[in-house]
Amino acid sequence: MATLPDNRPVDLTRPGYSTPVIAPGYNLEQVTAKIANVILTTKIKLGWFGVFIIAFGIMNLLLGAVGYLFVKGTGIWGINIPVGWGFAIVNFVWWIGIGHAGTLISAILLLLKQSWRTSINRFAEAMTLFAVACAGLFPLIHTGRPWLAAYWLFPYPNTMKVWPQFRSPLIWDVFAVSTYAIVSLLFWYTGLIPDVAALRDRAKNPIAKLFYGILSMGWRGSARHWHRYETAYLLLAGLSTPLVLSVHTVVSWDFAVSVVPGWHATIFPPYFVAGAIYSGFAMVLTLAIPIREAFNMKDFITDRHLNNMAKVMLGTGMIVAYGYATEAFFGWYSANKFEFFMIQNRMFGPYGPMYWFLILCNIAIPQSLWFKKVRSNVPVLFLISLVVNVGMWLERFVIVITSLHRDFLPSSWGMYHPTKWDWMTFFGTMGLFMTLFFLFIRVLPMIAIFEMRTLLPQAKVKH
Amino acid sequence: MAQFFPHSANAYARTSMVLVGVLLAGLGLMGDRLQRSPYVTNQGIRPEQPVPFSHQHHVSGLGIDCRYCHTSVETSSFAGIPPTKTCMNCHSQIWTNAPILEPVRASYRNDKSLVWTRVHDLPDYVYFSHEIHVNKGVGCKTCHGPIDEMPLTYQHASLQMEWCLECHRDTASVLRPREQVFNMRYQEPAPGTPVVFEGQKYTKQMDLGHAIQKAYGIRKAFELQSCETCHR
Amino acid sequence: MAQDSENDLVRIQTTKKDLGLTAEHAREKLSGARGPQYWRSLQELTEDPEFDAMMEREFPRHASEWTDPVSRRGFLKLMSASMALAGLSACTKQPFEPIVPYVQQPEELIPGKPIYFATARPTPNGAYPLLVRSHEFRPVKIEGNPDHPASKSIPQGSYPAELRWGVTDAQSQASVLDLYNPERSQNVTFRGDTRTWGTFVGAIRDAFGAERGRGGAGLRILTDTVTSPTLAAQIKSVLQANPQAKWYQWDAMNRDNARTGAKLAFGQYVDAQYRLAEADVVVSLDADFLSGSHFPGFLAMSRDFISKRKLDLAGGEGEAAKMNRLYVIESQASTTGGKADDRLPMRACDVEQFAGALANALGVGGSNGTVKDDHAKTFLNALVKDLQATRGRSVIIPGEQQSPTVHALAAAMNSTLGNAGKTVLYTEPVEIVPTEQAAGLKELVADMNAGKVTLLVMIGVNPVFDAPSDLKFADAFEKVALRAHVGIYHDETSRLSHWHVPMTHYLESWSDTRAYDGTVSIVQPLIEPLYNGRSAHEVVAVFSENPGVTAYDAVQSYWKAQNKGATFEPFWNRALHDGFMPNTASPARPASARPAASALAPVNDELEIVFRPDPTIHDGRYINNGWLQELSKPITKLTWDNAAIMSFNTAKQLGVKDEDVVTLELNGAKVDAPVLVVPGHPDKTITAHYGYGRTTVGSVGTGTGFNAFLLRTAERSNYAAGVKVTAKSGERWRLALTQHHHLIETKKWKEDVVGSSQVGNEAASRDLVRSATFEEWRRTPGFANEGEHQAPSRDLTLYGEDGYKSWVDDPAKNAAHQWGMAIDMNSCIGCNACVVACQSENNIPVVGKEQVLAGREMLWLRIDTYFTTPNTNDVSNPRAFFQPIPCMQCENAPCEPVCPVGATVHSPEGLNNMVYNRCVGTRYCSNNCPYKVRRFNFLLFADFDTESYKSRNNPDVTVRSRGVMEKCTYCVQRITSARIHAEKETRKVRDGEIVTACQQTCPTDAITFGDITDKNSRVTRMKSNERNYTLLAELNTRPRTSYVAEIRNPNPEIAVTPEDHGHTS
Amino acid sequence: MKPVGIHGVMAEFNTADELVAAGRRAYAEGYRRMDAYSPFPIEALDEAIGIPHTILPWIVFAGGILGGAAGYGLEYWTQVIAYPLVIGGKPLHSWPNFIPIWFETTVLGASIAAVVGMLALNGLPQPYHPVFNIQNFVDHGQNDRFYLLIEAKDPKFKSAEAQSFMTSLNAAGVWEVPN
Repeated sequence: MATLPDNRPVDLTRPGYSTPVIAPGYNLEQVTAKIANVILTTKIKLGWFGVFIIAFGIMNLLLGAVGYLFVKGTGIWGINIPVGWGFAIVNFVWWIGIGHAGTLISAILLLLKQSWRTSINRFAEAMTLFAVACAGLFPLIHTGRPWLAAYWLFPYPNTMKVWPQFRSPLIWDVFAVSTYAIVSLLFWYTGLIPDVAALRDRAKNPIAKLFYGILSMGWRGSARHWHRYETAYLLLAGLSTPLVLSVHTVVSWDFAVSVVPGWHATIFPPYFVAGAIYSGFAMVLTLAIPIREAFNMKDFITDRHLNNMAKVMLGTGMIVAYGYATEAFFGWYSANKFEFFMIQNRMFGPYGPMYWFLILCNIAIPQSLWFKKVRSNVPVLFLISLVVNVGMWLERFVIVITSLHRDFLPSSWGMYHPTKWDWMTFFGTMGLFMTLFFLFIRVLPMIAIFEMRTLLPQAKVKH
Repeated sequence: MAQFFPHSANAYARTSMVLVGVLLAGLGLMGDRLQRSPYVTNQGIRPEQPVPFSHQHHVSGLGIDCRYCHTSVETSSFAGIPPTKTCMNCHSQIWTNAPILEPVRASYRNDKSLVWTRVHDLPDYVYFSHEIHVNKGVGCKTCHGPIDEMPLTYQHASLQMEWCLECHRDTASVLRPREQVFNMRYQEPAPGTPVVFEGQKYTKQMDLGHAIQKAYGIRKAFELQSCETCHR
Repeated sequence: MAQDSENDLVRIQTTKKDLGLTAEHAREKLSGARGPQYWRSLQELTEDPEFDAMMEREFPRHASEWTDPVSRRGFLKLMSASMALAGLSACTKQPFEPIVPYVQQPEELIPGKPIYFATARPTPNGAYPLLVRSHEFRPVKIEGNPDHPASKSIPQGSYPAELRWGVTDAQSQASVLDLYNPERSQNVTFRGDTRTWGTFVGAIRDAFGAERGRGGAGLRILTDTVTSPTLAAQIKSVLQANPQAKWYQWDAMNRDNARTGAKLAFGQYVDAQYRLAEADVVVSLDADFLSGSHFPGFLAMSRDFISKRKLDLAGGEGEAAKMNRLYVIESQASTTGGKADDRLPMRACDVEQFAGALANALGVGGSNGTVKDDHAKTFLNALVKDLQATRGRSVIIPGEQQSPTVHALAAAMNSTLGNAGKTVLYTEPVEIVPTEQAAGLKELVADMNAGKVTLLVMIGVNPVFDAPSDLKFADAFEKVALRAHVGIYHDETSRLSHWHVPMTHYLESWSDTRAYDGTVSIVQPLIEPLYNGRSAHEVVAVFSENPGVTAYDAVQSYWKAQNKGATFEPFWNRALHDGFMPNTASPARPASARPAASALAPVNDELEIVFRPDPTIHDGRYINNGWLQELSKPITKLTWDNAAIMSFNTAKQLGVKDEDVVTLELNGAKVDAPVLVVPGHPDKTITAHYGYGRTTVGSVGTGTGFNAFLLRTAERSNYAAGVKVTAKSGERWRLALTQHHHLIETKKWKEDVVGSSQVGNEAASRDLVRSATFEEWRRTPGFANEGEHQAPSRDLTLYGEDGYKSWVDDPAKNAAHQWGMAIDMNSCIGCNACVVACQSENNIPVVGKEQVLAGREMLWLRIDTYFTTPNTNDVSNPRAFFQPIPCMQCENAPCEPVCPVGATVHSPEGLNNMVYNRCVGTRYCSNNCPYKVRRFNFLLFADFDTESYKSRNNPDVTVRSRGVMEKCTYCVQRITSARIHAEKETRKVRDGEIVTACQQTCPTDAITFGDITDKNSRVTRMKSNERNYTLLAELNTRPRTSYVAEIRNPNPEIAVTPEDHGHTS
Repeated sequence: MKPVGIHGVMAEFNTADELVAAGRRAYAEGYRRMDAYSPFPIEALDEAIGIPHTILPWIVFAGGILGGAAGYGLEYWTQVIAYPLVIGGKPLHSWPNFIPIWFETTVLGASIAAVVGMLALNGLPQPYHPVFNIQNFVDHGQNDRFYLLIEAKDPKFKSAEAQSFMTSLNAAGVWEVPN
């Protein structure tokens, strides 16, 4: 039994009543207030502070691990020859994947005119940025000499007259990821401008006023501005859509371009992109569900949103499943000794259990999303989102490690065992991610205010 | 007061945007200058030496051949730093009690080496060979500059990779006949002053260079700029 | 080889002056400012006048520093450090470096150019003749002596004349590292306190003086096997002067059985020298003559043996082709067994029975012997038939560890077959005074117990560690009044001795020695003692009339005495220059063996243990050598440890598996050991390599392996029945294998025992190792290139003409040379010499057991070993294939396109360059390398701290810092120096002018390197061979390194299912 | 310096509909230099007060072309001209490998052009603007009310007339906006 702001009871579960993307009974002022007050309130919630401290603590694991890494070298990790890439790359791909949902939601769903995107796109985009930040860390720290990689990977005129080697997928990565980061940031900021303008005018504290005032660049909601603004936003969406697809395609090329059995597969780009969206939506759910509880945003992030996201997960999950099937099929149908052995080893080799566990996480369990009951059961949905996150990480682990540890020459086969430093780095990035995220929801509107306004009946202009 | 920002804020906002751009460009430019500056390359710097040895005096003044001191320049990657004995060959006869030469005499007397400071010091992952350069017609001056006019020795070139590549990619522009390698007064061929090579008169460096390339079998640019030429 | 032309100029006699220089230079290094200080000796601290005088004498001469790796490595270190901080290499300012010229430059020195000195490494069973490369008088790289009969490469007429180089073994290659080891003992000690040489001489002379009266009755001298004529003469003269004094020789791996056997057969001590180049059938009775220097004459034997298997050389290809046949009856899994055409594994004690039966069948009078199971019987019969058919062209080789009876029987059989004088010669033993050492040691112990010994001098021996355990040497030792030990390291014996005197490394002092065939070499020092060592000659001289005599004088005066008159100077200089004295090989003795009517030892059914010297660290003397420790032992692939090696069945019966800890118990003595299951090991027997488990060693040897000597008795010094094995539940002993041939799971995983045969199968199905029997090869010479594993056509490129072809096929765009390598699988015997040579040439770091366990060994060149089972899945008797894997230098290198910074790119000459200073360490190249030949510096593996080791580094190769990928470059430094040499003369590099380190050291010439565009080059000829194939050709990597498929010549009468074409099982 | 004169006349409305209607009226009245302010985009306004279509798309197009050209140009120049090296047996100009970066730089160029272009055309940043002198606008402009502004620059502009005209649109409030 939900209640409207003016305390009129309304039964959302009434048959035939399709949950709206925003609970009825709100007016412009209430929308603004509800979202803005989260930020402009002076008192800090104890709960928020608690989780922030925890996240910050975990982040320091990362600092410690990376510090020690720079002192000793990558040898502190479990990597070796043949397994030259370990957790670092696994985490990189995982985070990048997560970083796909935001832009996807804001761009593709915008183009598809999915009005329900409006209440989740803002923090989904933020999530994207932070995930990309975490991901971007790894390609750098995983190198043997980061103090050189930091700038030798970028083309700049130098006294050696040498340049990056543009045939390498790693360089493609550098460009793809940095482009993606920049464009996402622009997209996100553009969306923020009108909202910070609102905050500027609403804030009492002069420092806040100054802060939001600078961010808003003096936005005043002029119709001429809105006209160009909308055009720019639409164009950005149009540009981001192929971009977001390209990024994970390029990441998948890190593997597909190589000769390693288990990596060298044409299916990789679509299958990686699907996986990215899959994990991305899982992460959005993982974040959205607690947040709408904590900040009582149920009226804006309604069950309909969760329901739709669950459906998207189900869809992308099926594509991923298809990917696994294809890989296995290739192994058998190619009649290629190396491919066949690879898939055998992946399933029944020393890392076999992880393979089956990922099948369980990414394919078996999510099948329950076929049922409305499951989709509308928030706690279960939350658990499933977590399971999928784990599963997608495992997928990357299986792809990277099991392909490398037994490739062509049996004489050179080996095993990979992560060290405590691997784990610290991995969890550390989660800390970094959460820290940034908590800061975000404290200082910036987690939901796009002006877009929410357009959902209100008042916003519908007749004639 | 409704306005939070003063009128001037607009000007500030816009100029600051421009300034950021300018600043970034400036930093880039500075970095580019810095990495080529003598501070990094030691170019033109005269390091402190135990004895203020003057190439000018010994080479131009007395006309001593490079190889008198740098004995292994034609046979080894290392040109050779003269042992004290070489100095004493003459200085046991002349300037026998010049105070500035005391370190040399002391070295000889106590059989204790002079400790010079390296002027031309390549990074240790660079494998340079005097032997091949000298034998293929690269003059001393081409890299060491007007060494015969240096009262105190300094590093003429930047010794940076880009500088090495200049010649490795265009050998013709620097090659001279073998017998001219140690000639400090050698003039590049010019209409007035032709250079004779294998009976031919050359008035253009490029022509001469190509002739020498052919005669000495100089390897092609894409070979000479291949990494393993200098790095192993 | 490139340097050869210069050799005659620079291979000159060392003069005392140089030694002064070198010593001083080395000391410069040792007392270098950077890193921890290594004082030359405590005398420096205990200001000893004698020392000061010496410093006065030598301090003056500073050696020059230019091409000095120390500064290079110093800089790299600085670079990595400062960049880590600064973060911008472009802005890292290079510090001013000093440059220190000589005061007077030695005239033979061309700064920056290496000089070659001929010398020899003495070993108990014959010296290894060497040519040592020295940079600024620092010995850096060991090569074989090209002219010496024992070490010259395969003398095939078809080779160009200038293609001469010397071959060596792994231990010789590694010996240079010992020279610089900062943990060598560095000063004379008395009960651990520092003394001077002078005081030592004084003390000993006093004690000796007391003995003089009674003819030196209390004096005992214990040395290792002496092959030095001078030293023997010195000792003899001491004994003459003191008739009551006694001299014993002891080596743990002694040749007592051979000697006793010889006595039985000939009534005198002789050495058997095998002429395998003459033998068509070779029978090894537990003789492991292919796996390393612990077998006398290893170099020559493997060379000659393989020369009969080089099908293109031994009588040409096709119909004319001939090939010898190797039968191996052995009690362990050795490379010899692996190379065998027909192999019969059995317990060591059964070998004697088999030998008896064989002798009997060959009609050697008075011999018998029973062979139980049927396979052995068929084997025996087929073997007999073969031997009878090849009288005078066959040879039977008894194992060093086999009983005297077997030696005697072998001798008898050889003469019965008319082999004596043809395929086997009997000469005087290599040691000057041959003895039965165990007996001698017993006598010594008895005397010590009886209190007869008052002064015991031990030179280069460590009996407290390696004497038979039942002799209780240590206890008897305590009873000696004055005990003096002379050795390179502090060891178990020196700890219990009153006096310890540091001994010189063979590269540090003058001496002479004999190769296994008797040829005499002068041991010429390349550097003055780094750690104040004294040579054996100086020590023995203490007991002579003129104690002050130096090694140089001793050796020279001895040889003066040998050839009087004015001829000495030229003779001496020639000997030094050539590295040996021509025509000093021991002449063959006209000896015919009498039929040995000796009763065979009864055979019981108990579990047996076999004691063998360790394949890498020998009897423990090399335990402080990191290169040898990290060298994976042939077949087992084990590093940093020894193990209780057993077969799958035995392991099953004992209920143990790899890395389990078991207690081995033999008549009272106990020792804990890790289990290692090895395919092809005979059942009911355990092989234990001795030499490990030492207690007084340097940091390298500490905590490695277990001490098998504890179980070894004087009577049963080679194998013993009745060993009890009890598994210690729960305990594990991690073994660092470089090739996990037990952990392979393919069809059914978790099946660790059948594992290794699965490797074979996996390798087979991947067509990595291609081989056929002689007959099959005759039928289908092209077998190696049949099947689906072929390279796609070169035209299959996305880019058409401007694609790959334009770079390598278009001469206009091409360099003068295209380098390539061919490796003859028929010739490779897996002896590891090339691996150490590569490590030594390329400054490859040692990473230690933990890192090897983590899978991070750095060796650029490895020898992959694959087992195949002719009779299906019977892992008890597989064949082994040895495949040296350097970088393939692919023309379409997969590593190159994936490097983001272009740190690995292609050279116009077809090399796959690795630019260390550009590498940022993404490891992508390694992931993408199908051959996994790339090595990564996960941590700071290179040693930037040990000053003395820096002097060992090859200055022509960069020392790689942390975070950098590295790999084989075909010895690009050698290519470059040869190219410069040629360009100076404006000509192309001649075939054979460039010899890679691995190729140069290979005893069997399995590796050929050269220009593949030169139609007449040896490498082109090898590659044009029909058996030539490339690894994983179907990936279209187009490797420049190719392999020549192996041919085995099994006896068809011995039931072995034939190998199908191109497949190993 | 303190700005002088007036910027225009501003009227406040409570709903978007009223604003759009008012806009139409004003346009019909002949006013051209005017602007409307709303807390969210209202498409109807464009034709109501006659906002011409923006040239932004062309700027973005140009940005994309520029970025792409720069990207591919860099690749080609470095790999083929500046330092040609044989990489894995591929030709110097191995175009398939150059496509990904070409694509990324294209998108980057276009995106930056979109945002920068939008801001530039809008004349942002502009923290100070006369309309902020109206307290009501500050309080409600970005929240829940709608404003129509007739600028003083309009040829037809007369402050008094404009104000009376605005009131005739039954605006919730009308103010003269000082500069």
